[in-house]
Amino acid sequence: MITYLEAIREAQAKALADDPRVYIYGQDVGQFGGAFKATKGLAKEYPGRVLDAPISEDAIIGSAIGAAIEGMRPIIEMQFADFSTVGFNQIVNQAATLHWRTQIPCPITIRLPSGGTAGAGPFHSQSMEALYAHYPGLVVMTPATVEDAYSMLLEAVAIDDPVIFCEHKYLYYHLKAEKLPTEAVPTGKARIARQGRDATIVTYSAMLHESLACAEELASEGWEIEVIDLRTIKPLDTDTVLASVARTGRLLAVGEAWPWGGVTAEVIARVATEGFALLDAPPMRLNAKDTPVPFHPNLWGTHRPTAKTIAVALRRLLSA
Amino acid sequence: MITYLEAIREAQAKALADDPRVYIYGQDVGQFGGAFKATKGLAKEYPGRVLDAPISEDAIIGSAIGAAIEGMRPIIEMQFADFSTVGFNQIVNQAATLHWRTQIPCPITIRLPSGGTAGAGPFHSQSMEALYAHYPGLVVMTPATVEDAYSMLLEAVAIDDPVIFCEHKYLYYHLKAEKLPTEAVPTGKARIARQGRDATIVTYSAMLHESLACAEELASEGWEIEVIDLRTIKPLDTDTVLASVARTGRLLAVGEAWPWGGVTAEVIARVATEGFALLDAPPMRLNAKDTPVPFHPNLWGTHRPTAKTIAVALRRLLSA
Amino acid sequence: MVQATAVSTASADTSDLKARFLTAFRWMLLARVVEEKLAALYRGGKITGGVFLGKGQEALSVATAMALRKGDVFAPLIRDQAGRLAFGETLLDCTRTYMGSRLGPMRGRDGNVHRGRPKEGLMAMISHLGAMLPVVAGTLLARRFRGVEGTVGAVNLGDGATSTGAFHEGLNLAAVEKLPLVLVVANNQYAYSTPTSRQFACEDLVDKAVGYGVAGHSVDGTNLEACLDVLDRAVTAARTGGGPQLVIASLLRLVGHGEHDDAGYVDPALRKSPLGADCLELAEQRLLHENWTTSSALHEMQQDAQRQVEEAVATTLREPLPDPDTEDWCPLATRHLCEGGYSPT
Amino acid sequence: MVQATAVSTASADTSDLKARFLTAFRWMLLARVVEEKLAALYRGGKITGGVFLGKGQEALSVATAMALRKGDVFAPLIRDQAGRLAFGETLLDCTRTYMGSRLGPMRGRDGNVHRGRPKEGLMAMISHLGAMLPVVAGTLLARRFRGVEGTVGAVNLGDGATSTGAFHEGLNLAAVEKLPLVLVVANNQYAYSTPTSRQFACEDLVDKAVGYGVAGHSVDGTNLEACLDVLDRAVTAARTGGGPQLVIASLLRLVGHGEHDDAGYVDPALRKSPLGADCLELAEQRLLHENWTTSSALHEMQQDAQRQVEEAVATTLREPLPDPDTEDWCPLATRHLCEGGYSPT
Ligand SMILES: Cc1ncc(C[n+]2csc(CCOP(=O)(O)OP(=O)(O)O)c2C)c(N)n1
Ligand SMILES: Cc1ncc(C[n+]2csc(CCOP(=O)(O)OP(=O)(O)O)c2C)c(N)n1
Ligand SMILES: [Mg+2]
Ligand SMILES: [Mg+2]
Repeated sequence: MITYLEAIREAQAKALADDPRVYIYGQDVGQFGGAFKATKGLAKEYPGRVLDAPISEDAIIGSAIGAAIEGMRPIIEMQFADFSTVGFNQIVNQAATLHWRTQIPCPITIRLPSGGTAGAGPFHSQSMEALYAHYPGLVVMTPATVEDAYSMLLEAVAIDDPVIFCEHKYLYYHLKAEKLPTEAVPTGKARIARQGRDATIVTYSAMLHESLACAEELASEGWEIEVIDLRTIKPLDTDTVLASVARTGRLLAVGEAWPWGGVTAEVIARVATEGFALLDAPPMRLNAKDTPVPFHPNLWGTHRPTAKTIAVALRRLLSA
Repeated sequence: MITYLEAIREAQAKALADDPRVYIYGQDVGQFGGAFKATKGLAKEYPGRVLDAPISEDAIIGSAIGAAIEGMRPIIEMQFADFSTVGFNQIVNQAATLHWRTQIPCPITIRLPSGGTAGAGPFHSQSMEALYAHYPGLVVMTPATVEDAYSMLLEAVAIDDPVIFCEHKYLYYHLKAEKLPTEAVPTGKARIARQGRDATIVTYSAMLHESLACAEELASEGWEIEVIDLRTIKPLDTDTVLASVARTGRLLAVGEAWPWGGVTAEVIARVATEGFALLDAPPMRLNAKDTPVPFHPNLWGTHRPTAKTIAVALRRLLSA
Repeated sequence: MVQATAVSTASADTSDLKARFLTAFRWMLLARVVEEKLAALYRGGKITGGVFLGKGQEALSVATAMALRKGDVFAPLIRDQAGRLAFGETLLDCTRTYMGSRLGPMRGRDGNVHRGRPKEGLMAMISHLGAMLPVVAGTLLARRFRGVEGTVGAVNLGDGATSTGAFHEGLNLAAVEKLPLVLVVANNQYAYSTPTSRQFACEDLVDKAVGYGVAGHSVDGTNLEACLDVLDRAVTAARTGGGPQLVIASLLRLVGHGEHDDAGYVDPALRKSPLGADCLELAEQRLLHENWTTSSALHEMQQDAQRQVEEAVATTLREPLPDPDTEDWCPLATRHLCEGGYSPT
Repeated sequence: MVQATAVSTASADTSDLKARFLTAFRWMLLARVVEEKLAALYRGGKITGGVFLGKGQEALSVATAMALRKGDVFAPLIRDQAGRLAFGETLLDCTRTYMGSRLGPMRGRDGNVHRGRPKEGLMAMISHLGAMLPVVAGTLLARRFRGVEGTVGAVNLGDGATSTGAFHEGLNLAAVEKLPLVLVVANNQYAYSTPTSRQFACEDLVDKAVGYGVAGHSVDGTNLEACLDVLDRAVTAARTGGGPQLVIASLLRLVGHGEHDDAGYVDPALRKSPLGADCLELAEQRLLHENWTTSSALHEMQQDAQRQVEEAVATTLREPLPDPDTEDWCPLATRHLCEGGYSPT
């Protein structure tokens, strides 16, 4: 069995092994193996290619862009996604515009340990994918499975553009698979994680598993819920979403991020504008609450959607 | 006649005059009067209360938060909205969470000279409202008229929460009014800028004027287009939008920001989820193109929506 | 005459030092005891999230807070349990925040070291390192605007935080405005697992002072008297118009970064070096050596600290936890502008 | 013998200096001429957007570029027309970018000083001050990874940019990695309208060097020989393993921040001080004084520069402007991942 976190480690090991242009840079990623151990042992296996960085997110990302200009393919670990706010400018203004301005590709991968876990609080729990998706010039990946964590990270490193790789901390240890995949769905394609005919849930990252649990529960009542894992939220695979809504006629978009804007708004806006006639009922969305992510598990458990609250929404949708 | 820019200056003058807790801080805002002259003469009129800042957006905003904790009501001028990326962390993580964490209000106003003008290029043209609206804890204003520039800025200073005040540079000199208003629509309420019955355009900031021009053009063909100026995009006045769509049955959301996420996605998501039955045709949206904002006027003119491209979209909507 | 004065001053100094040293020691001890309790609660699974302790940094922390007065501003960081107590934070604020009591200052919204009471001058840190520095600068700017004089703001940071843009921008802004700000850097040799050799290249962090145009001070962070002395001097200099003061303390973090971390990366040579000394043990030895206290008084202090801590924990355990149903899900002070309705549950 | 060698070295030095001085002067002159042309075009409404000139900073700028070699990296900023030319940027790259020619390196996507050819070592700046510093550090890190030795990266910034977090983080990172980076700060006394007294509080910006553990150099930015000399030393030190070098040049911006700005805020005393001298005039006087050139040769140089500039502008004026219909509206290198379709027009 291999965990989501180990898959991320293995993908990085493979990237280092296969491509001399790859290096890893971030706080404590070296001998220590990273705050979450995503780079465990790599500094030893690949001497000089896994470097500890100072607490300088702006410079870390800026330097990766410079290295990319020179043909390297850096993997940057932010210790938590939340700290990428400090490197925000280099990401959205320097990395995201480099190719458009100069025709030089910017193949950097920025790993963002994302999303909520119990007791992590407002500054170690954020889901920042919408911010990066809004800016032109970035690819934003949100892997929800062990297999995707592995193959999408390899893809991220291979792609000639800056990739924001939102890996979910909640999935790090809990999510396990038999083995690593040898094939992968192409980047930018969503995956039907569960087939159904009564309604479509469109989701991504940790919310996939809450959605699947909810679908399972409703299955016992005879409902067949289709669950789509977006995998990459930019580009967003509208075709797969529309095809599913064409089959089910009902749409619920679920995300762990805040309610204003973001993935659920974008999904609903696309379906409403391009697939209006496919909808048999008003589409619905479910997000986290519009407050910072609370520390205490009692609050956190209510702040984000769960299988239970998704089920409440879904029942409303099914009866609409 | 008073311009949109002068209205902003006058509002600041009034805020300084009325409330000793107000001060202004930003690069070149002192003797020089600011890059756009929005603080012209204020340093002289209010000695010691209009201070030049170093090129330190993070510290500028951080210091404003500290001053707010002590009961001050700072007005911060970013030289361009685009540079707020460097102060992003203090805005979204410190200012936006302060009240929620500590119950201390954070009455700071951050003025962001926003949006595109000819020849300004990718780093002096950005519309960043969606980023700030996504984070909980901020009020995001996008005044589109001289009157609103004045009264909303006064409101921004009066409100006990951090306000991101997106003032549009394109409107600075061109937009004029007879006189300053003495009354104002309440914060958080949208305004019906033009009444109509055939379709609703929901928009804000500079795009209001493109939309009004488009409505005017279509009026000559007998179409009556309702145009809603959101004024504040967070909170977003869904009620006014829904009421309009209830009358017209047709919705076009127009924004100058990038297409992924943002105001147009949020507006359409809200109408689709809460007012689905009101729609007689699929809603539509129009945004800037998904690239950085180009420098050359030839490109810039096509990058953002204009009365002409809005009209194209609207004709499609009307015939749907 | 002159000599007599000198002698009497010296003895006044000594009795003053004794009093301050003893006060400081009590806070340090209380901090050590509550932190040991927190660690035990953590190991027992009673605390969700991280536990971050200040073992080895109590002398510096307490000295900072003791140099401050009521009305001053203090922005503690991760390892400032001792300073928090000395500044006036109650044990309950600590235990309630760690354990998520609804009655704590953060009401379960934020945890562990992310607590404070800004109204009382105790800033509540966000996690982003360096970010509290410009905030404290802003509080001092506000006081200048309001004509409040003679107050000081102290900000504590680690060696790693000196690499942040916020450190630089904040200290520079404070220097330009000549604010009464004292920036205390605990150079504890590591930022999480990262040694200083990967964090900065200057010989000594105090070399940064001149580049900002601020006064620089160095201190042995394991030595309580030195800390009390240097912090007092730095705070007084700030209070009397000397502008920002940068204090660099050398010491070693004697625990992991958090309680999840065994700190296996720490160089054993450092542990054995003078930097690796335990400031609390040294202070205790000094107390005994100077006859400022007795073993039995020390024992009583320890017992008393334990009692206080047990009581705070017991109280906290009886208190209500946050309740999502009655929780106010509004992030704004201006309630009617909240958008909660758009997050259906 | 010893003396003879010394003499012959001295004369070799002199003829070397003469050659370098003359080369530098030509670039400075060409920069001045093209900038005057840009200003005229701006006044004539022929340039959309801002025009940002480097009058008074040509000596420093050219000296930086001339100390570099092919294969080195150069990140010029706002006022580096002279250095750009010396580093190999063509006049056409300049005029095309300002005037938006589709054939320019930025193809109308970005304008004025936001241009470069990163493949050729010439970075294309973004506007955010300080942001190019860590990028150049990254190029040097890459060279280390790739085993490329002996190349240097130079970054030019203004006094105002020293207040940015990016400056601090970037210089610190370069110092930790001991990269061959030369950071040249043109202290031209103002950041837009803001005097240095509102920007920093250190006595001299060079005092920052020690706090980063890097070498510091000071130079009179109005004196071409001094600039050539100091930049050569700094670049050589970086190239030979000396780690980052911080060069602080003192001078005055002799134009507005941009051509829209009359710089009325500049202290007249500064204008009259040695800082206010025009480095190009001083260099010309030196050339004549040393008999390194003649008035008529100078006149010819001027004519030649004018000819080159007029030709570049004329060529540019004949060239196609960007065309929105054929413009490639895809920001990604990986074309099939572009989302253009969701922005209906
Ligand atoms: C901007 C930012 N980046 C990364 C982190 C993650 N982080 C938390 S503590 C820490 C190490 C801090 O080291 P130091 O400043 O020396 O303080 P110490 O823990 O040694 O007391 C890091 C990297 C953070 N909190 N903020
Ligand atoms: C982060 C950031 N904030 C603000 C600006 C706006 N701005 C452009 S140039 C400038 C002044 C720069 O001064 P300095 O660094 O001294 O360079 P100089 O113009 O004097 O050459 C400012 C404030 C910017 N470009 N980037
Ligand atoms: Mg440390
Ligand atoms: Mg300058």
